[in-house]
Amino acid sequence: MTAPAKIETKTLIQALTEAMDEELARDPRVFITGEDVGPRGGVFRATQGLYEKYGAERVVDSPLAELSIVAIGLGAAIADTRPICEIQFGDFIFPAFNQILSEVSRFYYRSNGAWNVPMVIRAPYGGGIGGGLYHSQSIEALFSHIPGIKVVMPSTPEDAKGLLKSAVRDPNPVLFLEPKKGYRAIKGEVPEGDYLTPIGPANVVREGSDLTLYAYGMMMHYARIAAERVAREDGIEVELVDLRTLVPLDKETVISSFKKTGKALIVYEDNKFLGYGAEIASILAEEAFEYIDGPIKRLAAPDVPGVPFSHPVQEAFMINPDKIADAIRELEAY
Amino acid sequence: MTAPAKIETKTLIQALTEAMDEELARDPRVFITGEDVGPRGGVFRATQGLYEKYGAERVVDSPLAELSIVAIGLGAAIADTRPICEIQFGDFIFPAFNQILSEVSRFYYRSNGAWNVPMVIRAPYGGGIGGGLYHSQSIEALFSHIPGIKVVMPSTPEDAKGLLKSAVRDPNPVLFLEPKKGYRAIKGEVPEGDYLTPIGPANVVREGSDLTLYAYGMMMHYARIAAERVAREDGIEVELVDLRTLVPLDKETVISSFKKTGKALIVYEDNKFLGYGAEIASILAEEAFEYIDGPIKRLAAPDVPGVPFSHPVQEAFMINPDKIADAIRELEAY
Amino acid sequence: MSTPTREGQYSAQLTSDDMLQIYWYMLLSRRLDERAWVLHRQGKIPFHISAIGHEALQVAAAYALNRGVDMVFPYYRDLAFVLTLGYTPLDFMLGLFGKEGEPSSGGRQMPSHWSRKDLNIVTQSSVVATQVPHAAGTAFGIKYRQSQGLQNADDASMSRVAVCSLGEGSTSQGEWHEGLTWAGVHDLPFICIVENNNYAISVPYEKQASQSVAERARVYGVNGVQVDGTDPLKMYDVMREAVERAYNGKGATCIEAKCQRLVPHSSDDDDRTYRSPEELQEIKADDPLPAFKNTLMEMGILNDSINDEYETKAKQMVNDAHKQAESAPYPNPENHLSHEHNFAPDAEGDF
Amino acid sequence: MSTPTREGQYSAQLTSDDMLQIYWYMLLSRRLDERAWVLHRQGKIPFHISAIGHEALQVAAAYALNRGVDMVFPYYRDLAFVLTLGYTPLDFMLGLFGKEGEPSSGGRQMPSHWSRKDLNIVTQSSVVATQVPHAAGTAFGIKYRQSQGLQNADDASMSRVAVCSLGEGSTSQGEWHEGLTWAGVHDLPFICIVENNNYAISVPYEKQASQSVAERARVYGVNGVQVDGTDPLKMYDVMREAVERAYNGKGATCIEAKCQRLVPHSSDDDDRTYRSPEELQEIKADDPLPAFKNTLMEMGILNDSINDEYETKAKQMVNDAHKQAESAPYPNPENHLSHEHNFAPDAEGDF
Ligand SMILES: Cc1ncc(C[n+]2csc(CCOP(=O)(O)OP(=O)(O)O)c2C)c(N)n1
Ligand SMILES: Cc1ncc(C[n+]2csc(CCOP(=O)(O)OP(=O)(O)O)c2C)c(N)n1
Ligand SMILES: [Mg+2]
Ligand SMILES: [Mg+2]
Repeated sequence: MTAPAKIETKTLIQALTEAMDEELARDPRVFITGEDVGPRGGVFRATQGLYEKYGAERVVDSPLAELSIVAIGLGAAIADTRPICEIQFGDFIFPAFNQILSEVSRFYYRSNGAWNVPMVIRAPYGGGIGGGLYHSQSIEALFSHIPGIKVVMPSTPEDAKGLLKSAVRDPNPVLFLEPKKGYRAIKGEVPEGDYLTPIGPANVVREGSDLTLYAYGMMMHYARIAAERVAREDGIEVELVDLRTLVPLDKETVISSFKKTGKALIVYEDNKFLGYGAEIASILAEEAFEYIDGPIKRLAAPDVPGVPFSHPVQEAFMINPDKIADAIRELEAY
Repeated sequence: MTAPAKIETKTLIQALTEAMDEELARDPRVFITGEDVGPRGGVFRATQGLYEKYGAERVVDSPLAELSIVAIGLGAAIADTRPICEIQFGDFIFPAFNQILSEVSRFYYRSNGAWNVPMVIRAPYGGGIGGGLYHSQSIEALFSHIPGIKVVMPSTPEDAKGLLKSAVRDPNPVLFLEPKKGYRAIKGEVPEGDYLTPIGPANVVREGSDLTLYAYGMMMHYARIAAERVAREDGIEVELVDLRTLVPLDKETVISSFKKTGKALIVYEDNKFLGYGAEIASILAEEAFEYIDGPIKRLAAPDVPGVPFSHPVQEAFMINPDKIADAIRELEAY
Repeated sequence: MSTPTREGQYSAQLTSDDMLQIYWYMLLSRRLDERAWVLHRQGKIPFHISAIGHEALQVAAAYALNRGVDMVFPYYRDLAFVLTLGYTPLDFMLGLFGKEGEPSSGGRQMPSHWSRKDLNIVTQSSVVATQVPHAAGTAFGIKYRQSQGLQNADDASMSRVAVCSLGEGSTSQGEWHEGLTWAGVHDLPFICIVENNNYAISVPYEKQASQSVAERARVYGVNGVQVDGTDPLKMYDVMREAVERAYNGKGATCIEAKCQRLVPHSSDDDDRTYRSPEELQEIKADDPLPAFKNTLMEMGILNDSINDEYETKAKQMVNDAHKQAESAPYPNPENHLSHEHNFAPDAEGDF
Repeated sequence: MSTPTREGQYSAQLTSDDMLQIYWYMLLSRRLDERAWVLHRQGKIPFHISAIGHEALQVAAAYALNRGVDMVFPYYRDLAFVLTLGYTPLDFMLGLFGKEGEPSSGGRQMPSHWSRKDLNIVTQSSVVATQVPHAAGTAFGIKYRQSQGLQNADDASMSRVAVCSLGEGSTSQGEWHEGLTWAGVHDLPFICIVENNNYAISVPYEKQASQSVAERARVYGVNGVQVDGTDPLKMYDVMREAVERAYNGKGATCIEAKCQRLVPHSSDDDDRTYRSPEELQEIKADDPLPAFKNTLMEMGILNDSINDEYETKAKQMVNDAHKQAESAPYPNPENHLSHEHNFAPDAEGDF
């Protein structure tokens, strides 16, 4: 685990804890609230050690009520504090849906720019962890359709730290979605100390000329594995775009890559119907039509109401590198 | 207003009231609950006269709490009643979002088919009525992404009556979205007495070979006006598809029309980004790629957090026949 | 009906000028409100929602606050409340007409969706009760900043309270439950004013809840008090006590102020479809304006000449605001329909 | 601590066999639960959430119901509750392993997400408190059918009650507020059992609310009672009274049953991170199983030979269920991943 000075290999969740620790130290207006974030350090341990370090006033165990976690955060934000609200599982954000859609996302617009809401809502998302219908959901599409809130989804520890710090300092509300399956599985180099990764730009993780693979969060890692495999085994050169920020979307990068390859495969682990990938596909079909050189493909979850618990059924439900590689080959062969 | 025997010209809302009246008379298990549905007859008068006719036990004024309106409906439905829950404005359905996504839409799947939920949730939707951010929203995209609930959107009085009666008799939950701007503006012939319009099939309202126009609800009427205008003025023959049911989607009709015309214009009054039209565009780009003969266009609302109140601003926000006609001409000229 | 544990007759300290001020705002609100109804009947404006019948409690509540310092989360029926906080007749009229310069939303929101950041009046939606946990959150933020020794121009010198208002029907929403839960668990500087006119549009209170709002509030560890909201002096007393409690770290209060909605719910409503002619007749007796006028006359604080002067001044202000708003230009759609308007630019100060 | 207005010592009518039955289900639940913890430690199952410490109140609650007729909306911690209602050890074990034939969800849901339509055990989600307004809705439906003279096989002959349970922390959700509002406003045949173990995972009750659950329930027009949930006879009395009230149209009850969670929240939790060693030691005194065993021994109803017999039988049943579930096949993914499974086919009967 030794690494060059000032760069260390960390897990995704270590990077997130570090970001919160540094922001709490930097700005006394920053506080954390959510269920079990205090002495317990969060059920995923994202806030571990912060209660001991910053005290009960800055790391606040909330009542078991998500609506209030978000609404209290909003109210506190306009009183010139900087709340980081933790929703224990993305699946449990829906009691707060009205507050996020009707309030958090509209304060700024409906007041003609008078009231901005500088708050972060963190939520772990995603399946493949034996969580069944209610501990596995991908929730990005529902929130990405709501104008007025930024939606960020890091895939690497470095981005996770840099994007979370940017989110805390953003004058606007940011929904920060964390791939829980990768909390400990995803490791990577994380610069020490203060740095910001800008909210907005996508990241071309891998250059290629044959087709463009769009992914984010946990799926970005499976996409990378698949891309490397088809390069090795089939000589297919895939360009991999990690969206990183879903709202606002980096349309320029999305479109320019497609103009280069003419073929698009969009991967997401949410249900396919009206999932986030539908917007990417629509943008390409509408704004890059001249470059289309094959069907615009979406590889996503079946349209059933949740990720099943039973192991083999869950595995059949989830996207994996094999499915992605097969989809790449099929599209390339087109 | 005289019409052939057994066919009368009625407004959209008259057709809806008639459907509920007939279903209340047909099945004693059917009851209505919601805010002001009783003596007031609903703020839009959809339940006018039903309280007087069927009494306080079957037309029940609810507390001012949408979460409970939906959850009580669910609980009553599994006790072998047939609730029709009215949400006063689609904008106010979000306090019940968790109940609809996590509960109503999942009872059947999560119980492996043991518990079905025969309930109808009615909600007026849409803008252009001076309602500002919170009395104008189009909410279909958010719910169409949720597997497990049917989403129906009638555009004509005849369909409104026939589809609502089908919804009441459906063993599954149905979200029934009513274009409030058309409650009194939309008139049409409505057969008297009992008939059912099936949930599922789209309706090819107008045949044409130049391009396919996809619309639903209020926009279907504007689309028809535009289609007739471009036929008259420009000789462009538009095929107009009224989707009618958004979930489950009639993919076959959607795709077969496109195969005929090769050009698609999808109109919806919701925000453009990840609106319902994104799924239609994606399906065409993925499954009818060989037939694409022009960019797949979406004409929708700007991506701001709501429909503004101030009249000229609202008018600029809304889709109208002129905008549709222009988009048709532009696409046709492509 | 329960009464609060009174720490003193705060209204006893009100001067004649204070009383006249309270009367003045009640009168101004009423005349402005009446004009809105006229404009609607004339088809000049699309919508109005009224404070008629609620003025006494609203003016007294604002008068008991440290205006411009305390944070206020009102609701659509609070015309008299916000006028007393500094919102102007022109602000209101610009809202009715949806004209350029409307300060709450630039004409984006419906009328009576108040916001004036300079007055600490926080923007609200049409979605009832959502402001209750917001106010609790702001109270939490106030307490947090104090605990962290964070002082700024606004709150360095004095304590602050966060105040929200809503109707009694809206207390059925989960928002009310969750907001009051925080207020009680954290003993926040928070006041919730429930304007109980016994109706949620057409639905009477007995279909909303089984006990009084004040009783329901107490189980949250919040001081629940009920008061005759048609008497501004009684309202001032309970409100002032609630404010003192908040300033002194004694915790949160919920005030149930009983009053009558003397008009339909809004210009879209027809209350004759659910209230009997007798009932509509009876409630006129609860009109706070003539009642307080009589009180002040009897106390010798008000007389006909002062009253005529006030009426003339109010009429003048209403006329001016009406004319100015009617002749004002509409907003330019281009300033409201781009996603550029969705987010605040990165504030350097924040980095 | 308040006590209910007792209409009588219902437990006095319990026979020795009844008492032994209650003890048997407490014992069976405990042994089954302990096996689940072992299986998790052995890495044979991914997750377990436990009823240990809650058995007395759960068994007594079920025993006071008309099983198979009353409608029940339990929550994840209710193993002893559902076993007493007829859910079998094999049903539970199939859930732990996610195997074919699991009756609640066909293996779609996590373990302890109970459902058996034939037993009137209604499916629930993991989202806490959502079942409270469901139960109120079912109670509304029961009352509605009676008012309309709609009789069916289930409820023709007798009245029915809808019962839900949840933890004390979950009462902070708006769902609880809105569900109890309906129960009180409509005087529904409804019972809400709040299993108060003083913790929501790591968060103690004082961070959830400011007064007891029973006191908070009363303001809804619901009879709020608090009881020692570690004593099955006391629990039986308050539960039976609540059931009688419901059957006789006297309205809704909320029972706050105090108990201790003697184990971590779930197999993912480590309670030593938020409970002191002393506290973890002290709570053992509140274990309902040895306590009720002693009571029955003292009453001469139970003796060592009966107890040994029960232990042997329980062990046998747990072994059989475990073996059968472990060797059962997994579900076929094809039966669970098509949108065909989203909707019930049109039921002719409905037309
Ligand atoms: C969540 C939500 N549901 C429904 C409405 C529609 N609505 C607007 S005001 C109102 C009644 C409010 O009654 P109350 O809370 O007593 O306030 P009042 O208008 O009587 O002052 C209703 C149902 C809304 N604005 N928000
Ligand atoms: C809406 C929601 N938020 C968060 C969770 C995660 N969670 C599961 S159980 C639990 C604690 C529940 O505590 P309590 O209600 O007291 O019941 P207990 O487990 O103590 O019996 C939490 C926070 C959830 N399941 N649902
Ligand atoms: Mg009211
Ligand atoms: Mg608990």
